[in-house]
Amino acid sequence: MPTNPVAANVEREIQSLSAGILAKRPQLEGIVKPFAALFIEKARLAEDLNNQLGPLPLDSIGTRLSEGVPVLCGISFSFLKQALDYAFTALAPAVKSRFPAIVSAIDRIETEQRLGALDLSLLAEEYLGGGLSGIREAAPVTELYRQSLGFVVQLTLSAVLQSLAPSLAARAAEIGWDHGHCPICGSMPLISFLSQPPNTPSEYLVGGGGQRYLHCAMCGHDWHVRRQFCAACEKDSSDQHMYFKAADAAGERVDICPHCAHYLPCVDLRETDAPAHLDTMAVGLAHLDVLAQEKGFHPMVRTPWNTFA
Amino acid sequence: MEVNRREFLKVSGSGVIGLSLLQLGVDVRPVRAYAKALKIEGTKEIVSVCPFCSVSCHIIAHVRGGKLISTEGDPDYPINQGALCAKGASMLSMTRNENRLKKPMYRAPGSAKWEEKTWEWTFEQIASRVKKVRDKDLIQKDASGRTVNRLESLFFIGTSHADNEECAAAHQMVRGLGIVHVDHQART
Amino acid sequence: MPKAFLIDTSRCTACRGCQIACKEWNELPANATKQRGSHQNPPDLNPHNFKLVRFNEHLEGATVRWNFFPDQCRHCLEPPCYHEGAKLVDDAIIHDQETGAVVYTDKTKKISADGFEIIRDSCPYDIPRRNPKTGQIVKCTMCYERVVRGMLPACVKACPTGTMNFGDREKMLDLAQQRLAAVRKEYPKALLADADDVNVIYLLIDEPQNYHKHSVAQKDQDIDRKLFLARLGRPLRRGVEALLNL
Amino acid sequence: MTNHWVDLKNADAFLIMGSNAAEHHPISFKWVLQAKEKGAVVIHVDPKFSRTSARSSFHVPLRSGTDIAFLGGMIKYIIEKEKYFKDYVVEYTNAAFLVNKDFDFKDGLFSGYDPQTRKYDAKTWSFEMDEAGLPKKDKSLQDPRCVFQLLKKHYERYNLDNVSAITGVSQEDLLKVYESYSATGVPIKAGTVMYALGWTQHTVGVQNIRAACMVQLLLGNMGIAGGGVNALRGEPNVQGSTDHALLYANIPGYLGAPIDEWQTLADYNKANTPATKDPKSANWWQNKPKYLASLLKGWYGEKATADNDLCYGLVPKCAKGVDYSYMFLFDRMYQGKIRGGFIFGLNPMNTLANTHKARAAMDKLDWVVVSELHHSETTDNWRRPGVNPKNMKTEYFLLPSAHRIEKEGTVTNSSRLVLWHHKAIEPAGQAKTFGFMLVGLMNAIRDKYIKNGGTLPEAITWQDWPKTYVAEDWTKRLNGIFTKDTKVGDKEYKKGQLVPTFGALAADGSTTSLCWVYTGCFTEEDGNKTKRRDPKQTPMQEKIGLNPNWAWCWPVNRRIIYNRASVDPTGKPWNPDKAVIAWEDGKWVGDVPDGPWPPMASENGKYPFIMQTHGFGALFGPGRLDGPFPEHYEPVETPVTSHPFSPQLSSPAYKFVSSEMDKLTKPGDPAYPIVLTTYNLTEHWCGGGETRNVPNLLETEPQLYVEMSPELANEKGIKNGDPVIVENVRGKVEAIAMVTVRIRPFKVQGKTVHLVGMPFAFGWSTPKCGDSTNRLTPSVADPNTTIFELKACLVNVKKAGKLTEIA
Repeated sequence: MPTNPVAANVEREIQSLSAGILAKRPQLEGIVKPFAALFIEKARLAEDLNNQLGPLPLDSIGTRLSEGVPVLCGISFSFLKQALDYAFTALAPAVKSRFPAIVSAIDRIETEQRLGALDLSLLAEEYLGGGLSGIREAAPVTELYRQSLGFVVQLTLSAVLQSLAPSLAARAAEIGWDHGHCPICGSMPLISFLSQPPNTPSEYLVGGGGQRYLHCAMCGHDWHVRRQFCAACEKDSSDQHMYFKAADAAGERVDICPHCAHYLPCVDLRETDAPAHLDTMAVGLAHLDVLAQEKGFHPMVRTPWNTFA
Repeated sequence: MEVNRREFLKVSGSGVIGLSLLQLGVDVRPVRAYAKALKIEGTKEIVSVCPFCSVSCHIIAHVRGGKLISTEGDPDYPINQGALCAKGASMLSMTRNENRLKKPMYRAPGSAKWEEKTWEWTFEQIASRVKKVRDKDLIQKDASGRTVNRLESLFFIGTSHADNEECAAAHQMVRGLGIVHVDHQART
Repeated sequence: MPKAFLIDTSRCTACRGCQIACKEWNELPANATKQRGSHQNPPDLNPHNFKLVRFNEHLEGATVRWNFFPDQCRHCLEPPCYHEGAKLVDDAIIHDQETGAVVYTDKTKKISADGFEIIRDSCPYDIPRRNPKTGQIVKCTMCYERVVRGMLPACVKACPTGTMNFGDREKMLDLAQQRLAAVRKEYPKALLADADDVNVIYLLIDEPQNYHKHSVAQKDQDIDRKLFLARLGRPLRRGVEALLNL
Repeated sequence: MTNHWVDLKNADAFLIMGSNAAEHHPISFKWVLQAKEKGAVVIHVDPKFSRTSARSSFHVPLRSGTDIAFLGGMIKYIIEKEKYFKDYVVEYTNAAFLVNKDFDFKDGLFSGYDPQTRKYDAKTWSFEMDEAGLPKKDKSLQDPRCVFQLLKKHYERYNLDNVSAITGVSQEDLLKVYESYSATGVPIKAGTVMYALGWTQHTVGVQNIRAACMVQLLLGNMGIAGGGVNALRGEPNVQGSTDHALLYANIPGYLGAPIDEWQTLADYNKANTPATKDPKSANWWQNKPKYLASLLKGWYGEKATADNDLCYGLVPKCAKGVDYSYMFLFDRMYQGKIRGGFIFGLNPMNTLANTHKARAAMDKLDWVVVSELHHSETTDNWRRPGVNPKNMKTEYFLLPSAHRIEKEGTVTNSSRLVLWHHKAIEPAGQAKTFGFMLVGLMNAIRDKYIKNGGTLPEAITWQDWPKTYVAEDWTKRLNGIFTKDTKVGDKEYKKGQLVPTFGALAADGSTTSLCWVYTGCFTEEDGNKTKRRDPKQTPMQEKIGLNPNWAWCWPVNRRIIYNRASVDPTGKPWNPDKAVIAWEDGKWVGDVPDGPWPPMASENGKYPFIMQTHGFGALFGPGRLDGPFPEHYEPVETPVTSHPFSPQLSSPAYKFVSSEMDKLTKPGDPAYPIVLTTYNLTEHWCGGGETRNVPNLLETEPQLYVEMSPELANEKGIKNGDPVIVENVRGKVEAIAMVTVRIRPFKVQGKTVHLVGMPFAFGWSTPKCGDSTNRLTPSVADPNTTIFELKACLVNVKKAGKLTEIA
């Protein structure tokens, strides 16, 4: 059963990983540095939250998963309100210090939240459920405010869910989830990875790893899918699956779907003994996002670092 | 309860909400320039089956520009789960090796060498030899006057290296010709 | 942080995947070999084989013991070959502090045949080989060029049994202790070969001499090891041979 | 395999015998060791200590060719110590059947033997029938004429003294195996048997496997998870090529090839369709006429009509009792009776027994068509060492073939799983698929018959034959289509649509199928099921590693055959923890059961062994040519002159051919006292034709060797690595001595018997690597299968001076 990671370890991993990325690709410094810093803050926060949040009422899950419904979709997030507020308060300074361009927007969100004009739990619920009325209603808004609010909701919810997800992972693993969206929060994957060989006590031909897992953009849950499976259209193409990669970068690639033109970055963990902080790895592949989008493919999920303009 | 996953896509996939690097004040020119300079390789992943023992381990072939560039065990196949033995792992050199036969060839009686031929010539030559023998040797009635329609003077042997579809074609052809000397690796 | 290998021979089935992967990655040509009464082929390390699975068998009562030993450079913590090399040609042999890799460069071509003998004799494990055509001295490179890019050595990537492991030295030492404890239940003689001195740590489940003459360097050495290896390198190998032949 | 590869993990005991699974089916061992970690005992019985032995719980060396003695001892042990699974034996096997009063066994021979023809008349190997026409039974198993009592009596002679004396296995080791394996004779334990060519390549090959089947039936190990008799097929698609019968005696789908006696379709059906009067016996082969009709309709399409017997008359009829397999083919070739032929994707000049003769035989052909990936001993037989091409009159056509990865289609793995492989790259140069060659060649021949006529042209021109080869079209042909609008249940199928399952095949020509067991692999409903890659399974299926949605398995996607025997007569699993099927709420869950009927005890229930006429597992097996019970006979070439079980030294029915090149060594000949066994090695594939062309594999295993014990080497003054000659009456083979403790001398009847082992992967077409080991093996064969005795013959070994084949 997955357990919540220790923030200090995650921090070390992110630092070592981003140092490695920048040594290889200094051109990514402007992107990798601020997000790596933000991820470290998120990890610290997740650990904090983990100590605050009680266990989730698991019996409410029922048969959701076996019916193909993610655990946290369509349920009330009122029980997360406090955690979300806490998360926002904790992350806002880091956001402002890393991204001066949006300081005013964040300030305004902070004010509204303090005044009780903004309920992050409602916004989060709607964000996952597919509605965005809460954001629209907060009038009058500028485009930057609106986008920043989306960013804030995404960021805080992600921090909270990342601390929740490990306790739900075992339940999700029980059933053979064969969808392209996350069994826990319903979000699309940010990146996929090919697994390292398993460390089993078996002494004979244990298999070389290479199983493909999708890594959720929101809650960080990893779930197993077939190698040639497209998360967007959920089709398998065992005869024409495609990927592309840079010539000298083993183990880093972008899988593209011949059916629906979506793409997903992928890291092959068999090719590296580097720590596998997948969010940081995804940021470190921003150059592949550029390429994929120039070729006319669409990302599974929009993130700031794969949205260039 | 009905939750339409397309809805999630709309939110998280189409980017209605969220900031761009530009809005965040990040200069994207270096990464664009870097990406532009990269040498990009497009590769296909195609699932095949190892041609050796009868475990039939699945192999993922990585093919670039029509050329096999690497292979790995298919981690999804429930039996090998990505593992391969030494022979399975040597698929690449096996298909690439210099000793492969690449053209139809003919060796004439008494000749000390092979001659390269076309497929058309080869089929024509073989077909006329088969017909000549069959027309002459086909036993339509046996000594007791029973209809047997068998051809004893030609044989067909092989092969467990063929696909099921090819085996079916081979069997149909062989019985159509009347051949009864039929065998293959099932006996060795 | 230096890197290390753990080679867990309790899991090795002599499939020779590592031996072949090494050749393929380093683009080393096949040798014209001969059968000499053993499955071990080629018979020894050579300029075209930086890695070799050694086969060794004996009877223990009525039970057959068949041991497999994937031999390669140990990337010593204090490599005597590096010290000897430094006396002969600058930068012919590099000891990379970051990874712990001992790497022989093109410059080893400048070392004479006699110089090579000194280097080979300095090695407690008899690893270095000289390509007679080019004069270059060669051996396992730790796949240095892969490792600095965050990739695993080719032999480790190819191993299907979990025999070959690679990572940060601390992590490998932990894993080595774990595995040692696990296999000792069935193989009380199990040991970690020269774990304090090398970055390629073998977990052996039988007496070292039942694997290979040079599976371990030395037992019960009183004098300072660094000094011993660096200064007495040349007689050392012979000494070990004499010891094991007893 | 009755079971499948992943299912190995469910076993509590493994008897690996006649197989070196870890080296030759390496991935199988992944599952064996998973079971071992959970406490299973893994027993390896084999002449040589191999990597399989190294990873087993223990290894027991056995003199090659004495497996039946070894297993007969186990049968005796199981019966005497009452280790058998009584309910299973009584309910599901023919143990209770009463045997014909005239059946007898004396001096090593069963009743009905004719020494003149070396054949049995099996008339007395039958059961007593009651008035209703059902076999008489004594469920108390006490009647002296019941199968169980006859079995007990038959194996009385197989005591530890006798078995140990002839096999060379110590009594202690015998008991160790018998005890640990027979512990699976309880409902909640499973034992599995893994075998390969080490069992089949003997003159008693079929009976080796029969003996294992009997052990498994006694212990209740058939049909259950972790049980079964599992043939580890030796070749990449040998399961499929056997299903499609690239064999003289069969037509696709395990139907007998027509013979001269069966002049009409009705004759064939009458002679081949078994009948039972027992309503509880499914007697599946009663459907045979439907399968033959669908096959004929598949071959001859529109031209096959009820009026012309579906073109049955055009199909060649073999002469009754004549064997057309390799051994006789090459004998007739040697006698100059064969003019030409096709050798596709095999290397008989290296892999047949007595290859000296095979090579000489091939010289007598007028022409031969060989299709291969590389030059081999067969493609280039005309320039083999010692002959002058000038004198070789045979024409050779050499067709370059495509590798698996260069084409698409299906292969069937050892566990009957039919798997689609995609084409990844174009074939090298002008190489083509076998399909291209076969379809193209046949069209070239057809064109000539259409244009010019000839002898019996309609046998060729009437065939439904495509213009070009498209793999998936043939997958559909295998599955079969309706030739007219048909209703199956409440579902309508149009003419030309795919048949959903073999239950819908018909005897009237309204369906086609080129191999009935494949019907259901490609349907209107689900498309090409061999391409399925869905890992979905129910928790019950997951527990035993069953993957029903991954590809498709014949028959009808059943993964463990005879699975009705895994439940008690009411449908409750013998072992609920590892249930294969279970009868729950009026339906079967788990695997696809052996037929849809309810459990045996219910009114419409059926017996589990549905392919047997009476529905019971055959402890007494009347269907074989060399006896209903396995009996120990020595290999034809044996180092002993007698054995403790009977005066009949070797099989009374084994097959052989005679020519001046077919010499045999007499038993116990002091000139050739050493047993030779042959095998594969991990780095090369079978005859080595492919792998010798991969430099890195050849580097690791470059040349022919002979493995021998230090004791034998000492006697012969041979040192490890010395050049030696291995010789017998048929030839001399040069090899390098590999002196190893992995081969032990045997103590047989008080004397030391040495055994040596050699791989057969080396041949002259790879320079200086040695030449065919099979120049030493004899052309003698199992009477049922005509598989050569490649695993045991006699040789001598001597130190050589300079070698010429190896350098």
